[in-house]
Parts: sequence; structure tokens; C-alpha cells
Amino acid sequence: MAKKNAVCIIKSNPFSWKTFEALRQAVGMAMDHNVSVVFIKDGVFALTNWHPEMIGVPSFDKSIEALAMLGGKIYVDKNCLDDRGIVKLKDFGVEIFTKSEEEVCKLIKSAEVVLIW
Amino acid sequence: MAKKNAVCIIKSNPFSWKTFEALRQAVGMAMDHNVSVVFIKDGVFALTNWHPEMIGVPSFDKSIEALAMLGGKIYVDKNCLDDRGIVKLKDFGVEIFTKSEEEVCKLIKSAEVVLIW
Amino acid sequence: MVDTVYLIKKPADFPIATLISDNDVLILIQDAVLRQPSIDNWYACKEDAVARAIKIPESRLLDYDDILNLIEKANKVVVW
Amino acid sequence: MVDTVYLIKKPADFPIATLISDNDVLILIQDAVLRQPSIDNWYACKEDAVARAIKIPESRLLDYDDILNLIEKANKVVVW
Amino acid sequence: MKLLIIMANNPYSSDFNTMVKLAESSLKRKDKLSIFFMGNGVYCLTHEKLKELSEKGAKLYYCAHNAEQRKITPPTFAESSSMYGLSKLIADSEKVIHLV
Amino acid sequence: MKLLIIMANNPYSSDFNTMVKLAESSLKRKDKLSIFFMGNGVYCLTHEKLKELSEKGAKLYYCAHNAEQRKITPPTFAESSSMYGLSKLIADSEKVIHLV
Repeated sequence: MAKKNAVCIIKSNPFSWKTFEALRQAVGMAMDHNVSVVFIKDGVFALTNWHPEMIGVPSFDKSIEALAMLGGKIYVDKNCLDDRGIVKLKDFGVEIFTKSEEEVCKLIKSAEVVLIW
Repeated sequence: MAKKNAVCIIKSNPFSWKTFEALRQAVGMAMDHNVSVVFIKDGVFALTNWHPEMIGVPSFDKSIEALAMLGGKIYVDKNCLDDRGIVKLKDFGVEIFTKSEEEVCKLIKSAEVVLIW
Repeated sequence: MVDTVYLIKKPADFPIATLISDNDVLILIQDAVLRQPSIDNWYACKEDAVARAIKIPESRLLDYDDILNLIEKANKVVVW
Repeated sequence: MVDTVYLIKKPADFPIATLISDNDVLILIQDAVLRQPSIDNWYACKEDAVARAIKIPESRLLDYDDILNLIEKANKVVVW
Repeated sequence: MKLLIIMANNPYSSDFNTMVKLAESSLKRKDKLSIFFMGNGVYCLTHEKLKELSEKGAKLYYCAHNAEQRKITPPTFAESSSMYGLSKLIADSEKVIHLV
Repeated sequence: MKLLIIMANNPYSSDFNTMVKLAESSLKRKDKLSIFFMGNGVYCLTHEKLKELSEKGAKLYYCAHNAEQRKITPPTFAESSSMYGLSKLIADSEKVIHLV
């Protein structure tokens, strides 16, 4: 069994079940692999202070915490935040690293497994 | 029970099950109502000579025929055909009327029920 | 008098421009609240905007009761 | 030597431009065959193009066996 | 008013939330509400929310063909119907909200 | 090669056709093929095509949580699994095709 560098790219907005499932998948993988989750494009809305329960979607706060606890890294594309006028991220109690587009590309290039959501 | 002017707008491309379901719906409605089906945007691909069975989608040729037999009208937005370089429509054995965008708008405005696919 | 209520579901996926007249109303629902239109006669579903933490002027926000009241009074409703 | 095979599913929904290098290959599948990219190293899924009656030069078309052969030889495959 | 909602999307879509919220609000204002499930919308039939809507007075219908195709066992509080049944519902409704 | 397909979309999506065609081609070239169904992908479990793929040698797995949530009764030829099971499959695969 090989421990792999896995990158999970979340590019869709979080206002349906997709991001919830993506993070559940990332947590599962973090038990065996080096997992990086990267929020890009409308995916960055996941890190704002929105209210999933209002629109019938479950909260993924616990997945974010579990991911960090298992050593997974969470990144967000700085440009994508700026483009959407997002200046303040929600405090999940875990570290969220901002990256440039170039750094995101490097991360994807060096990964062995890339899962896009 | 009221007989209504119903317009069904098909704006999505036909390469999934959507158009098939839309036309099944239109045929059902044509038994009671004045039904116009209008293909716009990527929906106009439905009228080309494509091959649904190759990608696991059922053919809707029978629905087109049934629709015409029940007195339903089939329209296509001329601009949308031109934009996609489509010069020849498939021969379904039924009349397909081309309309300008303005005429499509008139049709929608005068309808009592509008269903967009 | 409202002629047609258009419910818009996706960002910037508006009906053909010439279709919208002064008597029509656009209501942004679901992810459509992420981008605001440049025309004047639009509203947004309050719950969908608040849930997504999208700032939209209070005067533009409608709750579901408001939306249904508008739909009832209009000639028709079209989910674009 | 192919580094990454990118499978593209939606028209013009390409990966970040700086991500694609000369050793990568883009393969258009599903509705992505409706619009052709301006870069050079791309192919299209033959069945998806033929089914949609989209004309693409024969030299650009790959059947599923070709696609799997490319994927096997590449370092990784990414469905964008 | 006599309101018809046509639901052709699955229960994990944004349309599902829109349907539920519009339905609840519609029932509160004493509308005569019908909901018709077709296409992937028949996947909603096994969702617990539907029982609630039915108990509050919504009439629920589904395309039997689509349900059979998707091997769904519909609940007894929903009525088996067809595209022709949908046509009758459209005739009897004042407004139609089409979620697809 | 050892190929893993993760299927998270419903059987009426274009992803379903892509999955079936890639799987058939993969089995013909004697790959070791696993397919993991999660999210709306578990709706594929009742599709007749799956039995065929299983009989031709594909190993089928599904997220039990997602199947239960959607009230799907999975066929016996598919194996109950979890996100952790998926993680093991990823470890054992050379290539992963993610359809969502």
C-alpha cells in the first residue's frame, strides 16, 4: 500500500452537497495519504461565514477540523478570493494557507492523485 | 378544464436525457393544450443528425412525430442555428419553423404556461 | 401590474434581453444571487442570499411569502 | 512522455492556463467536444464527437482504447 | 391560488430546497398545491420531507414510467400518474413552477 | 494497469456513459478495474449495466452511508464500503478517474 500525495481541488461553490461530499472524501483519504485541499474559483465561498442549514445542506465544519487534525493541509487561491471581494475567512479553528495561482499549479503538478470537485 | 397556450423552451443541448424528457412532457401536454416547442441556444443541436444511441441516450424521434401529429408546433431560433454553423436540419418528417429571436419572445409573452428545459 | 415573474437560478443566466419588459420582474433564487443584474426590476430570494452571506440591499429581498404573492398577482411565472 | 492527461467535460472549461505544459495532453470528452481549444496539444473522444455530429479532424480523435493507453503511459490523469 | 410545482431534479440539488420552501410557504397561505415528480425528480419520492408536505395538504404525483425506470418504490401518499396526468394538472392550475 | 473510477454522478448523466465506456474498454485490455460509487453515484447501483460490468470482472464498491441516505438497496455483487475504504483503493491504484 502506497502513501500518496493527493490534491483535492474544490472549484464549485459550496451551496449544494458537492463540497460536503468532497470534504468527507478528503478526510477519508487523510488517514492514509498526504492530502491537500485547495479551494479555487467559486469554491472559495466555502470558507466564508455562510449558513448551510438555511438551504438544507449539512455543515462541513467538522470535516474541516478532522482534516486538519489528520495532518491535511487547506489552501485557498488568493486571486479567487480577491475577485469575489472576500476579505475575511470564517474561523474554523484551523490554519488556512493562501496561495498564488502559480503555487496552486505547482501543488497540482507535484501530486500523484488529483480529484476535482 | 382549461385548454392553454403552452410553450416549451428547450435551451440545453440534447446530449443527456433532458431533451428526451422535455419532449415526452410536450407530447403529453399536446393532448389537452396548444403546445409550441421552441429550440434555442444549444438546444438547437436536437434538430441535427446526431446519434443518441452511441452515448446511451434514447432517441426522441417518435416524440417529435407524435407532437406534430397532435397539432403541436416546432420552432427553432434562426440565430442560434447560425451561431453554431448548423445549416441543415435532420428530416423528422414534420415541419420545423424557423423564427427570429423577436418572434420567439412574442411566443413566450403570449403563452399562458412556459416550461424551460 | 406584473406580467411575468422570472425566477433565475444560475448566476448571470438571464432570459433573452428583449424578452424582459417594464412589467416583468426578475427574482434571483439559488446561486443566481451570487451576481447582481444591471437591469432595474429585480429582487432576490432573501433566504438564498442570506444563506450564502451575499450582501444585497434589504429593499431587494423577498421572502418566500412575498415571492408567492408576486407570483399569484402576475400573469405567469417562468423559471428560466 | 506524457505528464498529465486532462479529461475535459464541459465546453471551454479548461484548467488554469499556466497549469498546462508541453508534456500534458487535453482530451475533450462529453459536451466539451462542442468547442475546440486554441492550444495545440488536444484530442477528442471519438465516440463523443461522432455521436454529437461534431466535425473534428480525424487525427485529433481517440477511441476509448487510445484514451486508456494514453492514461496508462501518463504520470497521472485529472478529470477537470 | 392553484399552484403546480413540477420537480424534475434530484433531492441533493438546490431545486429540492427551493421546492420544499415554496411548498411550505404555499401550504401556509392555503393554496391548493400539487407537486409532480418526473425524471430524476422521482428520486425525491423516498425523501422524508415529502411525507411532511403530504400531511400538510400537498397533493403529490409522479410519473410512474420514470419511477419504474429508476427502480424507485414510491410511498403510498404519492399518486401514480403519467405525462398525460401532468397535462390535466396543468389545465387545472393557475400557476406552474417548473424546476429542472 | 490498476484503474480506479470514482463515480459520484447519477445514471442519467453524461458521466454514466463515460464510466460505462471506459470500464468496458478497460476490462477488454485486462486492467484490474475497481469502480467506487458515492454521492448521487449510488443511484447507479440499481442500473442493469452494473451487473454486466461486474460479470466482466469489474470490482464494484459503494459508500454505504450514501446508499442508506438515498434509501438504495445495493445489489449483492457490489461491496459495501466507506470513505476510508476508498482511501485504500486509491493507495492500491495506479490511475484514478474521478467523475462528479
